[in-house]
Amino acid sequence: MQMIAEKIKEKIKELTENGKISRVMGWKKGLYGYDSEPFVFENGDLRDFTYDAFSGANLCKYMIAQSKNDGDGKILVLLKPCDTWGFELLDKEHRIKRENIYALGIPCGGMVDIEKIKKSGVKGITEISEKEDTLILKTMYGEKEVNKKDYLLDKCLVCSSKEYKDCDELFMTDLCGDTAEYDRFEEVEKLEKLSSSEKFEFWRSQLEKCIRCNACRNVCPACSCVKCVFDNDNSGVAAKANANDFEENLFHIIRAFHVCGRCVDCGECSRVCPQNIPLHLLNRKYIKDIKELYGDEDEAALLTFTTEDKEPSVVYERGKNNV
Amino acid sequence: MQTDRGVTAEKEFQPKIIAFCCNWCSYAGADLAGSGRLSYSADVKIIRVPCSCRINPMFILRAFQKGADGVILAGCHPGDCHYSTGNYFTRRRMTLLFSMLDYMGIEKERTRVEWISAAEGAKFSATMNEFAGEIKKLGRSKRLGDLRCR
Amino acid sequence: MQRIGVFVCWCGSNIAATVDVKKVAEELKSEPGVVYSADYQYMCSENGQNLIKSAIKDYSLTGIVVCSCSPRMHEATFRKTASEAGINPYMVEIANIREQCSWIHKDMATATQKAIILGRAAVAKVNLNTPLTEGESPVVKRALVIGGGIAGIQTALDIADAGYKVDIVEKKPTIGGKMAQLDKTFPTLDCAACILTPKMVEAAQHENITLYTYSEVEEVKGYVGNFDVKIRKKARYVNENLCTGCGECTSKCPSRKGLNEFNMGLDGRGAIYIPFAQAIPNVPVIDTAQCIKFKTGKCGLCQMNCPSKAVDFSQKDEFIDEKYGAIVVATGFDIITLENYEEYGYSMYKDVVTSLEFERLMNAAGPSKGHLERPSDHKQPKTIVFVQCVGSRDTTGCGKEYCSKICCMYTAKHAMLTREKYPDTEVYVFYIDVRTPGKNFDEFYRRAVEQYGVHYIKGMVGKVYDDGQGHLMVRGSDLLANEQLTIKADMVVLAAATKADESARKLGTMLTASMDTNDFFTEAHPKLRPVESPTAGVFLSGFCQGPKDIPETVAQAGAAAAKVIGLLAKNKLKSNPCVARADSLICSGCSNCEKVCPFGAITYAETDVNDGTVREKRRVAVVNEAVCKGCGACTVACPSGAMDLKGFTNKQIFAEVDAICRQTGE
Amino acid sequence: MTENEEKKLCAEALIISGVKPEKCMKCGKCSGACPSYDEMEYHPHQFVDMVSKGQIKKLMESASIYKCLSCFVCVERCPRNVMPANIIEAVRALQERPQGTDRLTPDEVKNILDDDTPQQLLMAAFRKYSR
Repeated sequence: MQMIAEKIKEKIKELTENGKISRVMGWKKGLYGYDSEPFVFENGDLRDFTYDAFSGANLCKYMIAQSKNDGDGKILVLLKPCDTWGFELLDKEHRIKRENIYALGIPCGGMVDIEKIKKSGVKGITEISEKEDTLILKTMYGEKEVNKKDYLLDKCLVCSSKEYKDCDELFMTDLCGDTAEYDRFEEVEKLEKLSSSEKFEFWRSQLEKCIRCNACRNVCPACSCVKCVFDNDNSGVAAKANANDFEENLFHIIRAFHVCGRCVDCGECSRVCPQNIPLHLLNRKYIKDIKELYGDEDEAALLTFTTEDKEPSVVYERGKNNV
Repeated sequence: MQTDRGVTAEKEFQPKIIAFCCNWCSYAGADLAGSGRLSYSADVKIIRVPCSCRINPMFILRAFQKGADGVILAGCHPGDCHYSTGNYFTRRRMTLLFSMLDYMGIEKERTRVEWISAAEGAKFSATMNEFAGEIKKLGRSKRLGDLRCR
Repeated sequence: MQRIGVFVCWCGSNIAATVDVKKVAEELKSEPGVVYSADYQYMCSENGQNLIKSAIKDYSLTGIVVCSCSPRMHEATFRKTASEAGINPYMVEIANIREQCSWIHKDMATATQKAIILGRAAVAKVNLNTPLTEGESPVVKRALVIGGGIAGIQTALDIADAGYKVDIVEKKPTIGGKMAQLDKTFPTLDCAACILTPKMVEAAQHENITLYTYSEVEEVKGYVGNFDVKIRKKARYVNENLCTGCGECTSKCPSRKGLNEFNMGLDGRGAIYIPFAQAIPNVPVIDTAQCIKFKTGKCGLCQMNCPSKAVDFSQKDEFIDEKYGAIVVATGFDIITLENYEEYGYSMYKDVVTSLEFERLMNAAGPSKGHLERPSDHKQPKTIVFVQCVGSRDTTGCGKEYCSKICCMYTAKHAMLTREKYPDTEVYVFYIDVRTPGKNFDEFYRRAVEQYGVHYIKGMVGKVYDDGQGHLMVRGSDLLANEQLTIKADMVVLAAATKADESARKLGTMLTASMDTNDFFTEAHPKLRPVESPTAGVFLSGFCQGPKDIPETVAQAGAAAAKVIGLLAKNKLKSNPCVARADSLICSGCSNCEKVCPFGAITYAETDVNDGTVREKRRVAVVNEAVCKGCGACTVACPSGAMDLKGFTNKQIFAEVDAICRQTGE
Repeated sequence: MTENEEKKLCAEALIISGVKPEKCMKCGKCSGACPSYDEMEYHPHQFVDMVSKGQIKKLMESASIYKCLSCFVCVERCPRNVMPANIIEAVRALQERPQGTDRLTPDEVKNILDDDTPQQLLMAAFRKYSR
């Protein structure tokens, strides 16, 4: 990874010198080596630039604000394969000014979930370095080596494609790791098989944790409304916090419905949730439904139709097998 | 009704049912049921919308939030929409919404979509009776009821 | 805060017998915003309406609720009443306590309770009503007809006769369309040219009709009443104003290699040509791909020989911008190409022809001057086999799924005409079904069998092959006889499936008029509005909407004209004010609403938005109120709630839901 | 064979062949194209029709199931994707399967081989007479 980061830096320098870009949207080193964060690098200053196993954050949504002004020149954005899908959606929905962006597809071999490492009992991490698939953890209590593959982010566990969309240039993307072997619908299927009350209990226990921090919404490339309906005092459903259980449900059902057919399954909602609610399971349910009911279509499922679509009663018939 | 609490408790459960009807077919079908004196449950209250595609999932959830026990959507038969394609969108939206409600363990039997034309007064009445009966059997909306703002 | 009046109607005993109207009026009086309530025997009567009017004045009401019959019955009445009393007609809501209550419930207590709840919902809604104004737009008194076949000509004539200006745009060099190519027409067997050419002349000479032949629609903007259309007039290289149609040029042209499209390529024509003798306009056109002058720069014989100096090699395409109030689509049909059906040997054997080619072979103005001869050796065929359903009713993807509708009848016509003219010819027709619904149609078909002795064989042809001695061997099954037979024929005529004209798809996109998978235009309602497209101001005439024969086409052309006249007769179009509205402060410009709009009413514009904190130029949705029909599909597609429907706003519907769900006695 | 057994076999034939006879519009193009028509007692369109009506016995007993060349011209020509050849093949299979062993073995091929026999014919025969 360090090698890749260096090469990316060189590439950025080359593009800057050629006058193709003026700024860079990338990841900035944190204090400990596992807390890199999105950052805009300006004036060619790349001192704190990093691209490591913890650069999981999808940068595409920052492009809404960053590409707005025509006078600022082009901004380079670094996109992993799954980041590009959201990027494409934003472009398709006219949320970004594509002409002000230089999208560089970069390789990804799966990103690591620091929470998983911490949960395994490793404490006091001060620095992390990488050597191929090994993470070398320097802690206050000594050094430890772990296999990166054992601590991947949930979204990387079900990585379904290394396809890049809508990029201006692909850089070293042949270094991408393999896609995962896991079936991304497995978890959804498991839930579908539960009885009605088990499902209810499961979601209740999950959604009651929601503190309405709106992180899921803010990171989601499909949730890009100028003003969210839940923030709009005039909408009749505005709520800054969940006043009761119903509103927890309402928020998440409606959010899932609003991104239904547009969700690119980047998994960012679950990654950023401070309460670890598996929000991606709501969106993935819709993806599964759409696939099963309508097949592959070019247009978002709710924005099109065929005259032979299934009737809503299909839901009852399907449910009959597992009450 | 604090004074006759005992009486209220024994009183038969009267569900609250909202029927969203499109103006051109189902609302006219309801009118036909009326002029034909085809009785149906008084628990059903109709809200008129121009087209079934006007019905936002939020309306349905809002109804449950406020204490409805069942919500039924009625529109023109697919292919007969006054606006030509509105109900096709309704069909997709509601299929997916109901599927999600089911996935979250919320009783799917409390929501339904029916296609009722302006000529189907009898179907309107029969459908509403049948739906009201179903809801009565299910009793008060619990899963959504428990979550309800009281 | 609104000041609302509630008016409970007895409807004689229709309501009052089962609903305690006094109690309803009393209960609703305590609803928020209600300052007055009353009941009356017949609210819709003059006295009832006067009661409402004076209450509006006396109590300074801003909105009213009428608890009465269905709004489908008297909403318009009470809106007018309100308007006459000085309040906005859209400040009226109806609680339907007759059809939805008194008529279907017997128990007084139940019915009264329900009536109160319905009344509450209406009051809750009125509290959020805002005055709405019907939009008005002027109507350009000019119609555009796209397509100059019999459908287009008939529509244009009917509109023009009513006194409105009509322009016909035809992509071919002449008007007339497919009908001009036909020989006789079923079931009367009158000659097509005899009934069509007078209409063509009439269209050309009509003071209200302008013809744009050899022209195509380039661009359509605007909406019902106000379309802006750009028409491309392709260069003919002959000045229409100077040309006298003498034909000197066409006879001098040294190139003879062009295929005569009008005769289905059965004979040749020059590079400068007039499609056929009765063409309108009677002005030649130069086929630049064939013309020696255009290819090599040398020749120009036509120009030299033109007595009126009309030939102009430097002519360029012209563009015409015109405004129209209504557009009629009459793009007609074509027949499919038969490359997917090699079993019939169409591309292998000259004597296997399509029915349209057969029309030309039979036609007195055709390549053989009306003497039926087969293309290969110009001999008169002694045995002819007709094959129906070639490519029609085909679900394999090679042809078309639908029935082409006209083939059964024209095949019977061809068979009959052949036997009439050449009684010594044996005529066989392979059919799957003979479909002859129509006035005098089945009689016509039976005449072919009974009077003319045409051999109808129930079955299909599986193969056509050459016997090496100038005969075509036609092998097919005779299902009724349960045998396979091989007919030695001199000529085979294929009833090739029809299809929508190729230009239709592009045009449909331009007009935002919806089409089915077969590229036929969809009607606004399959039964009740068959000549209107769902796109307001766009009308459908003829085959472009689906297979039709000539009488049906002419009938539909007249119907479309009547609809156009009805539209153009209005000075202003009043539009339903209950239409969608986009809040530019909230709109993100994502285009989701545009994708679900059935009418193409939503466009996007870079707009300055300023919500007090943010000022920027942003792409936001704009609803064209003249085009929007107010279905509300966009409001649900919009995640942010920026799109709302006037008269049925989110908040109004929430309020109705809340009112109905409110605990009784709360 | 009882009527019921016959019906069952028909259902099986439809499953084996994947043919949906209700798609047939009875145009007869299959039989019109069939090169083996005169050899066959029952013709392609009759196979489709009779199997859908539950009359498979006559078909199984007729020589027609061996006269079909499996040239698939009927499948190729059918405007409704009905695939008559597949149903003939299925009827043949139903007749053959209970009889078990291979009815044409590679050893026998040598003896019937001559210069005029096209290879396709052998292939078709092999498909037909063996399992």
